[in-house]
Amino acid sequence: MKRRDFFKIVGASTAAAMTGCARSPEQILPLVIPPDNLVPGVASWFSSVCRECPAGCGVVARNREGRIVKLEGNPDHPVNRGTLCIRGQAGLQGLYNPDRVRGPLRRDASGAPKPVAWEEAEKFLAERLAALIKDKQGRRIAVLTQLESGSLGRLMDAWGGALGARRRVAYEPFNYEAVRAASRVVFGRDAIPDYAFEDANVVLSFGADFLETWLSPVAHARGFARMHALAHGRAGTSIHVEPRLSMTAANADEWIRNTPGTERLLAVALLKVILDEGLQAPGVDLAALRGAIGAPDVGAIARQSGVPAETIKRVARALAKAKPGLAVGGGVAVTGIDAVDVQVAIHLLNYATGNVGRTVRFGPDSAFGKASSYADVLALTESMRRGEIEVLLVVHANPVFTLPATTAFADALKKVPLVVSFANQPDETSEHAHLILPDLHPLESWGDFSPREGVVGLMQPTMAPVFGSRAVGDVLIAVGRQALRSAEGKGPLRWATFQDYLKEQWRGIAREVAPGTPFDQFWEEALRRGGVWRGVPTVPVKAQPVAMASKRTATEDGAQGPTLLTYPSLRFYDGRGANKPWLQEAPDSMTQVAWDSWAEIPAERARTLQVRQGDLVRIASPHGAIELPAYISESLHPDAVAIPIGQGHTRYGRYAKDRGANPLALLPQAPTPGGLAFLSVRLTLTKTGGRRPLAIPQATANQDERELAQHVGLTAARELELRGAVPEKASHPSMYPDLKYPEYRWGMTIDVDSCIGCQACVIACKAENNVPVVGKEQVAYGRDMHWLRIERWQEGPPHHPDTLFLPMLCQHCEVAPCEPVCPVFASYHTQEGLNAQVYNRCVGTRYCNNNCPYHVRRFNWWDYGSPASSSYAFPDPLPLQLNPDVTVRQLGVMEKCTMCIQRIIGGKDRARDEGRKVTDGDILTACQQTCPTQAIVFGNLKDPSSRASRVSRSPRGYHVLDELGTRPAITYLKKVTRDHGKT
Amino acid sequence: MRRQVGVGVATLALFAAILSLAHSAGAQPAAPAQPIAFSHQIHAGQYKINCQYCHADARRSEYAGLPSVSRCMGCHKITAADRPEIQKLAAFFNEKKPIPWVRVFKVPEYVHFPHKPHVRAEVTCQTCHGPVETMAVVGATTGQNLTNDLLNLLGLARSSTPLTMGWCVECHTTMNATKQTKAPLECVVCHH
Amino acid sequence: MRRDDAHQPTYADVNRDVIGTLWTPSPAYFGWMSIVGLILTAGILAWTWQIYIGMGAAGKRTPQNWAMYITSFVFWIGIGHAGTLISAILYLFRARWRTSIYRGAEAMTVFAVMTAGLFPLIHAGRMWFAYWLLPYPNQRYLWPNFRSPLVWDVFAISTYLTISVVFFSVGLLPDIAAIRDASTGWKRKIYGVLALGWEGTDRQWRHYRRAYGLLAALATPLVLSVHSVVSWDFAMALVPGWHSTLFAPFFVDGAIFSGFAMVLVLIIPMRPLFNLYAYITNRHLDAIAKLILVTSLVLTYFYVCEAFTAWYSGDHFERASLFWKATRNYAWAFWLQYFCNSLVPLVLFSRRARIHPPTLYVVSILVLIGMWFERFNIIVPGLGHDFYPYTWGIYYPTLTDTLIVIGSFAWFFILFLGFIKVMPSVSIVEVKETLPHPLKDPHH
Amino acid sequence: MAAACILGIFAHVDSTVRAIRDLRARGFTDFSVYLPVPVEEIEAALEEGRPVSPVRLFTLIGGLTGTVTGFALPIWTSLKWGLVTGAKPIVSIPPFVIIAFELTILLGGLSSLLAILVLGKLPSLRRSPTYDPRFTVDRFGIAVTCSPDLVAAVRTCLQEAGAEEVRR
Repeated sequence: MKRRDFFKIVGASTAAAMTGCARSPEQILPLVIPPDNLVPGVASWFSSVCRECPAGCGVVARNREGRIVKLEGNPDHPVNRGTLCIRGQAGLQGLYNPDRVRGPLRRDASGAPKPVAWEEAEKFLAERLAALIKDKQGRRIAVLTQLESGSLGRLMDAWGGALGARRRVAYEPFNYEAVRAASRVVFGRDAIPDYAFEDANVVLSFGADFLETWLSPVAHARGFARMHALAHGRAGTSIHVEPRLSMTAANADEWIRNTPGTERLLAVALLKVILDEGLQAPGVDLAALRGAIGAPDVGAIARQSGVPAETIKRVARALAKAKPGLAVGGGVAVTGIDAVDVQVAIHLLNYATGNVGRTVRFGPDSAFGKASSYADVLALTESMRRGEIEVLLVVHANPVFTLPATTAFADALKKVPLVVSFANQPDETSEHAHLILPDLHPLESWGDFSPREGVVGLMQPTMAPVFGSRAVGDVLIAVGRQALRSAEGKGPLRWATFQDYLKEQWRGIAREVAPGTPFDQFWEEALRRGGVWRGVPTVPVKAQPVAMASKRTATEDGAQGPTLLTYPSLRFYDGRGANKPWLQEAPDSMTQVAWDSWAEIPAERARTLQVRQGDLVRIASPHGAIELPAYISESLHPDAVAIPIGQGHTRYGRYAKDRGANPLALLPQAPTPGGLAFLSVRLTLTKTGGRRPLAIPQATANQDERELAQHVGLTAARELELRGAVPEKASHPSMYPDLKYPEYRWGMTIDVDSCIGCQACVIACKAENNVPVVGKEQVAYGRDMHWLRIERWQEGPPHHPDTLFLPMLCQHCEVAPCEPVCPVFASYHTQEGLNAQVYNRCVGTRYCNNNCPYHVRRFNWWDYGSPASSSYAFPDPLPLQLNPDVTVRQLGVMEKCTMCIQRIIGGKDRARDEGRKVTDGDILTACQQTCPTQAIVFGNLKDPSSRASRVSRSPRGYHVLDELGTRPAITYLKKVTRDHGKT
Repeated sequence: MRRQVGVGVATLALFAAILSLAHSAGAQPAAPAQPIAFSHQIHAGQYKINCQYCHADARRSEYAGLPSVSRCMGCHKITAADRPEIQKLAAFFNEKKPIPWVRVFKVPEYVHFPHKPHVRAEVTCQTCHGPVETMAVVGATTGQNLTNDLLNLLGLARSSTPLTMGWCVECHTTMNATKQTKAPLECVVCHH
Repeated sequence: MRRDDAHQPTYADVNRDVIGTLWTPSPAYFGWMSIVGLILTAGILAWTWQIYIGMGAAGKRTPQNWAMYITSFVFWIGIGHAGTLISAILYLFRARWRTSIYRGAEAMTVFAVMTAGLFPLIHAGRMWFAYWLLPYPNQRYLWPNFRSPLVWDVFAISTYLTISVVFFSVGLLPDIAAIRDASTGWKRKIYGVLALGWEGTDRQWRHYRRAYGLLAALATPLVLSVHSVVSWDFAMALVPGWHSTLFAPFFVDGAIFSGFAMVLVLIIPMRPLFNLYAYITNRHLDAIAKLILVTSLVLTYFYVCEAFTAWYSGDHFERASLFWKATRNYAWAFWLQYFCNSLVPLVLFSRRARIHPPTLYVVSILVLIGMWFERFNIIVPGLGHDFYPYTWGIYYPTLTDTLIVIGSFAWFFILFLGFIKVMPSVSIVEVKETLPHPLKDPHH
Repeated sequence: MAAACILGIFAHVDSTVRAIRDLRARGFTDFSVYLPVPVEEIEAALEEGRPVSPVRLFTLIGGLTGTVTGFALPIWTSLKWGLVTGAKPIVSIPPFVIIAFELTILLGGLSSLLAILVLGKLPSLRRSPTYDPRFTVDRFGIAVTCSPDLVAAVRTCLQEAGAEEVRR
């Protein structure tokens, strides 16, 4: 039996059971034919690949009764090792997005999309293609896709070849082609290398938001945490150069605020200092290097960049002495007109300090290197505009949104007689499509993706399609064969389905990777494991230091005003995340703004403009203008204005539509050697007089001496580490006898030093625990429902603060203030040390939340859980995502973190089956499971040898608001601060 | 005098109303009409088929599970294939349609009742579902509200297996006291 | 010549004057009733809407999980203090001036507690399950948490309401009998049933008087306990500004203070309306005003203590909370409270003010406003700036909760307006007791 | 033969008191007095030789029942299902004192009410034949029950004491 059919059956029966009202007679539907491996009520896990960005993390999808209820990182996958970022966690809301295209649509003469049958739609397309082939006009067919580094990409290339189409354009808005170009220049290798953060002792980043979106953030976060954490007395150092205090900058030990567009100068100055002081690695071609950098004046650069010469010298020494260090650069925010020169300088820096081959590894090259260049995209646009394209297929790319408006891609689309979109979410590009053939969601599809050389993740349908979508591969094969009038099994497109093609491709992989193994066994194993991976040796490269075209500046010549820093959003990436309400509702890590978009304006400039937070500001560049509410920043460089990319959709479903503005409208279309120049325009700001207050759940970033997020100096931390663990019972005295825990006492430790503020746990928690999304107004009014929040606290001078991220959730206090005040025992303490909240017992007095010093309890102000209510938070088909192990809360009850009680019960159940006690690893809370830096440890505090127990005795351990005597079950570990860069 | 008679009549009427309410509540609840007239009495009573032969998920899942149509057909391809009710079953199987059984036993949506640990603890199915093997049709009234509370207060229990919380708790307490089991008494074990 | 000395009424005068207040309401009365009724309807509609759409309709949020409802709850409980205080404590102390005002004050108590009792229901997220707070045997085997101050509240307030109603009805009994005997037709029947067959025999009086004294003795500690228990809703919590041993006496004093202000608000208009000059004399006003003055001074002392402990404790949370209340968003309410409760009553040091009804009326209204805001300041700004800076926030009332709070005043007044037309608002029996007995031979 | 009942109506306290004393002196003890308002002189005259009203016994028993219930209920229910809140002991006496206090007052008050009703023979649906509506206004009444042959003596006694009106 085909797996697809079986899922269809289970899926249908669950849907029927779910829509049944609780009080009316309810139907229960048995399976007609039972599947081999699935028991209703028991979760099955299917591995796949996350396609929310090209990092290609492995995921496992938890299938309950035929529907996917949770995504988790694949623990075996070498990229993410079991963890996921915020966007990966939210991938499910793409699958169950209520605005998904439900079936093929064809636009009629009036321009309105009308549903058509699949056969009709395919036939229509095939006939158009056949007509072109007949006239030998195959060149008039173009395919525009996202980066597809696996079989689908190859199939589309084969398809294009068979039809004589143009070369496929694999468009990624952020393709980091400056890095690639610089690799070509310096190392003669057209590739983006693999950066080994974990092996570096000092990381110097030029604007690279490697913890947020750059290349492979989950892998980098893990590497960063390993590099940075204090272990055995050693701790790496991180230095970040950027005009804006990004999340990555906030995690650096030293944030250097430079004048926008001076990264190249700084890199050159660093090289100069290294060479002058003779700190270069042995074997470096000094003369060539000297020639490449010329004779820069460090003093002048210091003045120009606003970075003191002393700092430059100190950073240069730190990097050179790191052995190895790592210099990275090239987030979108530093992609100016001179981007390639910046990257060349950074490559040279790595070369000069001996990092190439150690922390900068060619060989396991990133898939980003395979994306088409911006120039290719522009060329295609130009062809379209000139009417050279008859049929354009757009597969998972949204260029109308992600290309600068100046490229006029939308106008070019209008010149194409037939635009076919395979988007399964209605977006700005599919708005212009004549035919929409919705592709399956990646979690419903077969496929594979190779994020870097040596790693191929395998995707399989983890559930039956939610709607009537078809796999783009299947459609292309079918349509191509119809157009070529060839039969199945024959011709260039002989495969019956894309699945067949995929398997054929994998036979090739099998031959290469496991020559001895029978293919079926290899295939099963790959499906189970989620792909194949093997080590790829580092390729030695030879540097050829060449002179940079140093006359180029970052921004457009002669322009005045603050520089636009537009950067990919941690939550929305290039905008594809904006249709996911979880991501919209998660506050931005740094500004804590939810739902909206904003322009971060330096406080000085805001004062001049007389702009307050939330005032609408018109932001104009020579290329366009947008309006956004102001976010006043003390820390942003006075010559910059920062705007995140990702919002401003005009058509991307209800959650994304008309929210904020798209800053790409401000950019010029002119290509540069480094692709699109994101940092190239200067702005004019005017106050419009309008207001749109931002939804910021965090009232203040000032801890007001309350020591919620604590820190300790590195030297002191080392000393403490040497002194060893603290005794467990250093708590406040009590009048009462101590509580007894017969079997377990659950507890948690959270390492504030490891927490990077990425919010992945927030979404994991939301997904696991059926936490409703409440909308901007409610978030702004302190009624957000997050059980877990990441707080951003700042200390020190406001223009250059130290940032502390503090994950705050129910502390499961032993002496819980919330418990005795509840009149009905809805809040009580379990014998396993959990602070329990019984939803169905709650009468809603809200006394508990008043009395909770941490305010981590969440009240259902509206009826989020009932379909009849106007505030229902789960429009169809989002209810399919709801975790069946967790009650959806009713109106008027309090809820909060349960430490994933359903997982605790499950873990205990499994242990009992095996006749043993629960040990480490049996139970992972959702937040712990997804944390890329593994800052969270959950476990049994009663067992002194459990990991949570051991970590909680760390000398860095403390309890938040300890002086209240609540005795929390969560121990935080103080952040270890470096004196580095402190004056 | 007339007034006193009136008061007496009113009191009697009230009492009768309460009694009849209690009686109707305590009576065997009506069984819903099922798409196929399946009899547990025949299968579990007469032929002594083990409950878990059909409800096979009970030992490994939260849900007891219903037999798949193919499992029914495993026997009924031959057994009693000529009966009209069995022909209905065959029709479902041939059309590859699930049988729309009407649910009888239900706890509220905020209650998680897992079958597996109960089976593991060797609790018989009859403990909660009543003597199903004697029932040609199965009906149950479950749930809890203020009326039930008041009836309970008057000592007018509704059904031998009411699936109410107090009933669950009582069994857990008794078992722990008498059989040294570790049946949990934490609220959040069921309500989470 | 002072009006209250003009005429010494006889027993029959008392019956005539008091029962005379009951019959045939004027059109103005109906006018007032309909205005109050309209407001009440708006309040009921608002509550219905809140139940239908959810608690979000009221402006509450994190951190102000409690706001105007609990403010009004405490306010009304406070108002409910003066009645029993007058009827029980002053009875025990044989303060004879209480006789002509205690009935109105007791009615006020009962209605205020009835109003207050609504608020926990209005406030609860799932008021339809509020009965879970009552200890009754149930099939869940679950009982209320007797360690929770809210359960103490349930006991304290239901006891207070019950005892107040008992005390009130017992006091009414002979008066109802008097009305029964003065009326005819269906009214006679109704009052006849309500009078329970009271005849005023020596035997009835004997037990009645004894029981009344015992009830007064029981009610006295109860009055003091109720607001103490209510204050523990706050004092038992950790919240800075709440966690204070000062709260019980502080609340009790404030309650008496506001209760007497409400008594004045009610009886000052009754005097001209029902021509009760002979019974509610300037002596009464003077006595009440003195009590208001004393309780105000005590309250001021508590305010000083509160601020002093917050400052002198050196506790960062307490200090920050106090400073924030006094200087930030809610500073206006904070200073309004001091103005109304500590400054305005100082006027009453003047005897002329104490017997000048318009002045007294203005002072009373200001005191009521001040006392409402005192509770508001404890709850809303108190919660708004507590331990955790992340969730600090400002509460904005919505139309729904505003209408409900205003509606509660309408509910109270509609009950009181109804009461004064069906029951004697001055005690017939007790007024008679204060008059000289009719003697045939006074010099004998 | 039923006993006769004679009612004397008085307008003044002193004459009422005199009548009571006179009746007592002449050996009539079975009479009840109607008062619009409790008057100490009359009460004093009546109370001579009577035991104290048993109302306080009601109150005491009610109050003590309340105290016991107030402790028993929370303790019993807490032990029935011991749920820990805030690391406090299952049986926490201090908060239970409040419950006990409130129940003491509640049951004490309710039993006092009960005492009024039971001892005052209330509610009664019918007025007694000797009742006069003026007794709730300003008249005092003495209803004497005696054998029919003593009616004249009682009548004289009442009239001599100063009754406004004497009737059967």
